[in-house]
Amino acid sequence: MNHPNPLDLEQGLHFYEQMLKIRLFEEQVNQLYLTAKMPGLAHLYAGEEAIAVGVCETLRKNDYITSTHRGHGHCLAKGAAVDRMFAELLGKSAGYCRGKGGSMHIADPESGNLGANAIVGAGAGLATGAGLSIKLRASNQVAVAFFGEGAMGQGLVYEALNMASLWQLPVVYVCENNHYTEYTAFREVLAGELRDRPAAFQVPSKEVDGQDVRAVYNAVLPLVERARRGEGPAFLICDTYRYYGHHVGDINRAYYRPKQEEEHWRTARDPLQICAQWLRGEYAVPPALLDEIGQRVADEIRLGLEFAMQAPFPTPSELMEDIYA
Amino acid sequence: MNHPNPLDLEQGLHFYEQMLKIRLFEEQVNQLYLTAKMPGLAHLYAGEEAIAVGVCETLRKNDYITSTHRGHGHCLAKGAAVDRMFAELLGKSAGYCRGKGGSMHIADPESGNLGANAIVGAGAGLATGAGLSIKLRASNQVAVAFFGEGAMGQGLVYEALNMASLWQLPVVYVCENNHYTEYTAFREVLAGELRDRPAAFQVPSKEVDGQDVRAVYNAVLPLVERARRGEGPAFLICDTYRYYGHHVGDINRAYYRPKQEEEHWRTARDPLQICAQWLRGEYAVPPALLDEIGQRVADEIRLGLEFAMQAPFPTPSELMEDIYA
Amino acid sequence: MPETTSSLHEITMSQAIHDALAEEMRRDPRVFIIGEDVAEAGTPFKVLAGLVDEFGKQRVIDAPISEPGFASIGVGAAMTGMRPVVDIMFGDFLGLVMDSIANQAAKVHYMSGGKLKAPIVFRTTLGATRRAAAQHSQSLQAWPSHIPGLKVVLPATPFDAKGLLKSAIRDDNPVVFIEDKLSWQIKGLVPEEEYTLPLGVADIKRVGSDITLVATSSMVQAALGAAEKLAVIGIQAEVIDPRTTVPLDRQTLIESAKKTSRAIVIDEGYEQYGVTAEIASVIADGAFYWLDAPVKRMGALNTPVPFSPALEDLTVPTPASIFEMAKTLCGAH
Amino acid sequence: MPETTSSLHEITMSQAIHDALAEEMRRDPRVFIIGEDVAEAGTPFKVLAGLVDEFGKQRVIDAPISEPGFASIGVGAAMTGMRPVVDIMFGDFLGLVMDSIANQAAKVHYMSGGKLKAPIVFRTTLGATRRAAAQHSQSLQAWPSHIPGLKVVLPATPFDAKGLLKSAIRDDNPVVFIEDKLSWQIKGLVPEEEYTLPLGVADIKRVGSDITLVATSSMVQAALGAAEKLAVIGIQAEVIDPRTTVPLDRQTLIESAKKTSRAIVIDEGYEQYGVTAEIASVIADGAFYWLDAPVKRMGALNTPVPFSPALEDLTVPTPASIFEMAKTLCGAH
Ligand SMILES: Cc1ncc(C[n+]2csc(CCOP(=O)(O)OP(=O)(O)O)c2C)c(N)n1
Ligand SMILES: Cc1ncc(C[n+]2csc(CCOP(=O)(O)OP(=O)(O)O)c2C)c(N)n1
Ligand SMILES: [Mg+2]
Ligand SMILES: [Mg+2]
Repeated sequence: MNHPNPLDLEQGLHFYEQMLKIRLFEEQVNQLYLTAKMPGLAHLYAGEEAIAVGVCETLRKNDYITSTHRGHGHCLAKGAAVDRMFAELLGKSAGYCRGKGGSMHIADPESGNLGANAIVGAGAGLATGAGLSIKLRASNQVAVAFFGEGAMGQGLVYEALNMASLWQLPVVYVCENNHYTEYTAFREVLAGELRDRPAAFQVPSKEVDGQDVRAVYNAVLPLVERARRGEGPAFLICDTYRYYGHHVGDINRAYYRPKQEEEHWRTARDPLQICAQWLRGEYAVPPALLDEIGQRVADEIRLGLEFAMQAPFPTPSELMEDIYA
Repeated sequence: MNHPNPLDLEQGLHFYEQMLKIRLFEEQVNQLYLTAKMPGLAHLYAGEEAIAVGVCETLRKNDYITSTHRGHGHCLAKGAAVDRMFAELLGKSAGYCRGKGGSMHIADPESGNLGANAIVGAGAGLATGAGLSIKLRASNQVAVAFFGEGAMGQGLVYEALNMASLWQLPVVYVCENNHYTEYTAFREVLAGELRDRPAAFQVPSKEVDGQDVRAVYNAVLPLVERARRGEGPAFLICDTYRYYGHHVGDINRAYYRPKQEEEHWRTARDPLQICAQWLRGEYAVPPALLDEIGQRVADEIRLGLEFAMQAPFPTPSELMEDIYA
Repeated sequence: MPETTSSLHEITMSQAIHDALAEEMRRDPRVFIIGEDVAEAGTPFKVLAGLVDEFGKQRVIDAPISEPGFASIGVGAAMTGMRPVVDIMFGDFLGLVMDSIANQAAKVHYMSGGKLKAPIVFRTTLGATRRAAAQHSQSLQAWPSHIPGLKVVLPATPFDAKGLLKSAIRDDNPVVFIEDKLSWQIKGLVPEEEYTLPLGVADIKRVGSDITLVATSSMVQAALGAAEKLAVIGIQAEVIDPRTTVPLDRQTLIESAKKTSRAIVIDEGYEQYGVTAEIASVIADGAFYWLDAPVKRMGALNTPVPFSPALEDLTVPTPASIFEMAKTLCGAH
Repeated sequence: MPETTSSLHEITMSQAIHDALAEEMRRDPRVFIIGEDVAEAGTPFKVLAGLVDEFGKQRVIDAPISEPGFASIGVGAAMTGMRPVVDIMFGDFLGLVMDSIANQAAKVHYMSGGKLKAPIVFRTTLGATRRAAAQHSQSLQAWPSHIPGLKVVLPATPFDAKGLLKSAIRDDNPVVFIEDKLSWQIKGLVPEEEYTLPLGVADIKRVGSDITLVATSSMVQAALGAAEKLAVIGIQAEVIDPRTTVPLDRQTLIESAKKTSRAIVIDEGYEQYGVTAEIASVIADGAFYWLDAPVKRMGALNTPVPFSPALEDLTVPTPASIFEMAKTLCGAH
């Protein structure tokens, strides 16, 4: 399961580029916070990029995802553009949600993104509903729910798993186990093993190294295709880590998470480095090519941010729009 | 597990009497409904008596139970008196809840009964809270949650199982699988197997023939004692059947439940007959002794009902009492 | 009330709900029903009986006892092209599903800057005096009515129920549609031909000049009963049913109060922080300079609903208690 | 406000909450705290920081992200001899726990005919303008305020917060205690010695004769700010904080309105079917014959809370908007 199949080079480079885009985006978001240019907070996805990219690369544009408070990576991986993402984070009209949603609510139906969600676990229910919708419409889409291991505390998730299993809905549940739910180690709040949970509802599950984008891609692909064929839901558990705090303001975190542990994941388990390594090693990609990608992505981020910084705020007349359809 | 240990005769006769009391009580309730003497509806426990009795006989008076909409059996088995039960069902002041609770809310803290509940699944959470309370108070009580298999649809139950397991709370979850949730066969709404659910939360579980009071008693006793010793929660799945409709008004039920099935459970799987059989066979109890019990219980029911019928209704001045403590 | 009597037939409110659902399901393949025991059983109240025969178990879906789960599934389905009708058996269970209703369905259109929408109907119930006790007797319309992004419908007649439910299903917004359990057996005239009623338009159930009785759902019949008694003593009550608490037809209510200069607002929810508070304060503000007496409120008594019939019947406004209040307010003796 | 200045010290509202909990936990071994990240983290807002050091992880319990579950566990523990304080991080999550609060805790005393009780505090939060968007910014006090059997506390100063929280913990009933997230940094004087404040007694935060401003929680500061501006133009506003929406100190509110003959009710919850509706209609009724103008309401605008600062700040009443409303109501120009 953790034994990646070969990908073609182009695909590998694309994975890398997508992950890098998320990484640089998140680092930029952190800067915006630290320089007091962004309203509110944000939960950074840095460190977990291989999951969003590995999963979304198996999906079609009209496949659905639901996302979480830590959602920027999912949005970008599913096809959102950097400039409108930044615009949303800055509360500008040009943002994906006209500035009304902000970091925790970015939605983009164009790319199949049904929205980030600030209620832990809620997206799992919504994605299950999307799955039911797909089945009733006899479409061949798939719905993917991303959520953290903390969401496994929510009973809603089990209710959803039960119904997805009963009705064989085309839903893939992707649990991003980054080992912490806010400021608490997940083992302190989760009895037993994650993997036993979906099994109890007869939802097949897999575990994968969430830092290796190839492994994620190869693990989830058969689950997605299975769902697409109408063979029912599946569950993917990804082992991963967030590089920053729970949110951008969570800076002194040694009291709940050892510095060495952070260091280990950043150096030995970095999804970008792991990907770069096999691109260089197995595909003989020259460093210059990766640099070129790096430059391209950096430009995209810079331009996107410029766009967003210059974009206008919504006018008061927009306030009472969009309450009712 | 389904291999009953011998009990002493006195205990066996007591089990029989307790079960018979519930049976006759419920048959009387049905009559009250059919003769329009009882306000509202009631969910009869007839057919499931061996569970309430088998479980409650392992409990001490100050152990807690939480019950359900189908709660009369639990209340009686835990020690409630017939007369005040009837009074409650008739909405009289002398009832356990001064007539304010009715069939779905009978509570009797004197006998450790924290109340029936009209919200499916709610009692599992409350019992878990009682378990936490026991642990924090360093008491040696045990809390038992009774609920139907339908409650396994409620996410709350999984949240409770997770916490009970994490904190090793003295809670025994007793799932009464009577095969139907209202008018729907449980397999239509439950994916996979009941037994896999508690296991996913590392709560040990057992399955037992819920029609054999000895089997229930012997299955639950070690679970209760384990909990009492502070060794954590457990889950008991009882296979059972309700003899009447979902509630007293559910009379034409052939559309969801075959008559032959009802017949089979009533004749071949009746907890009273099964108990009487081994009392006669293994303990050589003479029929006259069982008749004597029957007479005593019938008298108790008759007197209890008389008491309740004659008891006064609450006065309007009682209406706004008990809202705040 | 229907404008014409040319093609009316008399049906129960239960039938009206049933027919509205059947017609909309026929018209629009995106409409489906999900809830507990909705299929063969047609709900415990039998309101949906027969729908599964016509539309099959794919569109009349028996769900596990998982209100939070299937409410959320409904919202997800609504966001992706379907038009679910989610059946929440007892209004008391709103406490289990308010996240899906208030945080998800109500907000997704706004939060997405207008890109997503959730055209979903949550059908549920209200009403006491059925001897069902505290957890099965509440009238919790105040909760969803508080949340922007939702519409809330409280039909009181078969005609209204059918026309409003069809509109609710066609509406692009989440609608909480609350039926009085005791009203299902009320009969009324309904056109044979198809019709819908707009959400947000109050209906004057009885014209009067001396006092305005604003009543919702179960309380409309009670108010009409009171109005008849009042007529006997020479007081002409105007009975207005807002029909939807959101949107609220403020103008019709205020105009009536200006005309009569007295008003009572009657709703079966708890009085404290209930629907009567909003409507009363809208009238007290809007008709301030026309009012001859304070706007009075009659909600359910502020107590959990007791089981005993001896107590339960005292908790809800009745024609008699409304009559008394109106008489006092009009200064009659 | 404290009667004596002999032994006052200045602390933040956050500290006041913390101290109330610490004192009650010291006093009564039955008191414990359960919620997400309450122990070492002391909640994301750090209000509980340090409590775990004194009381240990047995009494300051980190729960999974299972609001329905641990709310229910809290109720069960309360029914069996403990006095839990259940921490619900954001008031928006009330949608997940209303069954435990409204159907279980609020009703168990009544349903059991007075035999069981649930002495439990649900601590949660309210308040927008923190750029936290629609699902983390609501002020949902109207929901629990609607349910008989609950008490609902909305403290606005450190002094009130400490005294009321201690009373809430000692109360034998379920209490929903809602803190404004932006008020935690407000400083105020608090006695060194122990004190409690009764639930159900309004506090006159400023005496005035021309108009009554009834304000709750976050809006108390806004009303006081408006009152200062009004004083400059010669209007003396009386600012009253009910402190608890249930029980509601109707008499103090009505008396003030009778005295000033004008009133505005201000609360950060959505205006529609919100707390302002109840209070305004209580005043409009009780002071009817004394009022020179309609009672006005200022709640949050009836929209999901937008993220953008350019929009969010427009949704909530401010000293300036209250000033304008009061000025208009007093007929000043
Ligand atoms: C229902 C609910 N409860 C609590 C919170 C507060 N909260 C936000 S993120 C979070 C932790 C989530 O942990 P996890 O699911 O593991 O995701 P991660 O942050 O690790 O990506 C919590 C408790 C919330 N947003 N929603
Ligand atoms: C939360 C909730 N949802 C729905 C109901 C309506 N209801 C009452 S009993 C019941 C079926 C319960 O089935 P099960 O748990 O198997 O218990 P049984 O009736 O078979 O004993 C339902 C759906 C309820 N009371 N509470
Ligand atoms: Mg996590
Ligand atoms: Mg059952």
